[in-house]
Amino acid sequence: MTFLTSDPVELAPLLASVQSPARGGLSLFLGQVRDHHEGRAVVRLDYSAYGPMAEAECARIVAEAEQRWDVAVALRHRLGSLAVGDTAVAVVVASAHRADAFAACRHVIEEVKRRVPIWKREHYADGTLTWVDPTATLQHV
Amino acid sequence: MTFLTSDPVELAPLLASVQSPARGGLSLFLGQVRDHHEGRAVVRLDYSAYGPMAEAECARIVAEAEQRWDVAVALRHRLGSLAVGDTAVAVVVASAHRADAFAACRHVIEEVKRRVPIWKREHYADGTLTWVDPTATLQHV
Amino acid sequence: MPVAASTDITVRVLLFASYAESLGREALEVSLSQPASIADVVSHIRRLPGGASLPPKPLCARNLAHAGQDDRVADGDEIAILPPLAGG
Amino acid sequence: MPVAASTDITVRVLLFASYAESLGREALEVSLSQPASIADVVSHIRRLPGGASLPPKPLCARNLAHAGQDDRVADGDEIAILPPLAGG
Repeated sequence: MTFLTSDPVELAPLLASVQSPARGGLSLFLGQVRDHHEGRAVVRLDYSAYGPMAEAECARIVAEAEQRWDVAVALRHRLGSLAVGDTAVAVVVASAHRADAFAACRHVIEEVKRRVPIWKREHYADGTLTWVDPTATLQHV
Repeated sequence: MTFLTSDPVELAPLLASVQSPARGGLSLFLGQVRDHHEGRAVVRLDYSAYGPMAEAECARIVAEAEQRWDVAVALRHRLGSLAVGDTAVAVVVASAHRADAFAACRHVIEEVKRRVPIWKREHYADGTLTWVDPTATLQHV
Repeated sequence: MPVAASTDITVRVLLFASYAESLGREALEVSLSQPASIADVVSHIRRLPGGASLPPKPLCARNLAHAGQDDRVADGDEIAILPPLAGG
Repeated sequence: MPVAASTDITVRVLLFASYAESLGREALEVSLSQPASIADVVSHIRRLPGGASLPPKPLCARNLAHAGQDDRVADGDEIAILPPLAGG
């Protein structure tokens, strides 16, 4: 499975990959590009990654979640140039138990943010740009 | 807004109704018809409701969530005859803060199950059928 | 001590799902002496043919909102007796 | 007490995002005396032109997995120095 993509993130194939007649509860998380960051107007984002490690880390995160909970997990992160409103990351978790689905979905997105080597450069309305450092601010999506 | 529908639940319009450039985190829950219930093979479900109260109760649940958290909530529950794998309920929550999105989404689905007057009759592979009573079993999705 | 006047009131009672099947109907008018509570409506329904299969204290609603057994009912109210909910 | 032989090892160092911009490159080979740790690789990189802007203990990876500053590095390892992660 490939976790990184330069194409728009589509939900349908992710849902299809985890759905089953035995798993009736699905929890999804979507992270989309916001128009503001720390008070500055964002017009575009560039996501880049340490590709081989990012793939490996995503695989480890998914495997850990599927071992810890009775769930099936799909994960996709987009790279490249994204506009405001575009989906940057999608987590889709299916389970027979909705508590497991919610817990695993939340865990996966937290671990993706904490562990997967992906970076983003924000382009602002005033023409400037900055590498985003989430550790330098209290503001998180 | 209408929370009950006899048509298939489509995610796109629900997402569109809560998305905004300021709300970058979306938490979704989908409840789909499972093929088994208490060890019996399910082939079809009929959902019925006390329509006016169900609409009112859904509206109250959404309003409470939007008051308690900084979120926008969309909710849709399907009625009528559903096949295994069909989506019976969808909750879509958008927020600037993913913790709020997850908390509100979880709260809304729990309250829907607890408060909204909807009933389901399960049709089994052996031709029998039963009104489902979640209070009579420990098994929940 | 004032005593409430014992004039009759009429409420519309709605039955759903398994309860409607037990009673063989989905709606009926019920007349009660004032003052009357949700519990009084339920007692009346449970004495009808097929009503004994309803629990003594079922989930109930008054005018589209959940109501407790002790809640008063008024003339013209819509009282719903709700089998265990199974949405979601 | 045995003493480790001080033979040189060579690791490939990858730089990303703001660190790659600071150093003006995305990859380089670094030779070190054994035994060597992630911290030794970082020290080497921070002494290069532009390297002083890196923090003393940046997030690092060894062969596609997160590594601590004290983790040993071996000949042929791929060591990545990772700016603050911003995925999701």
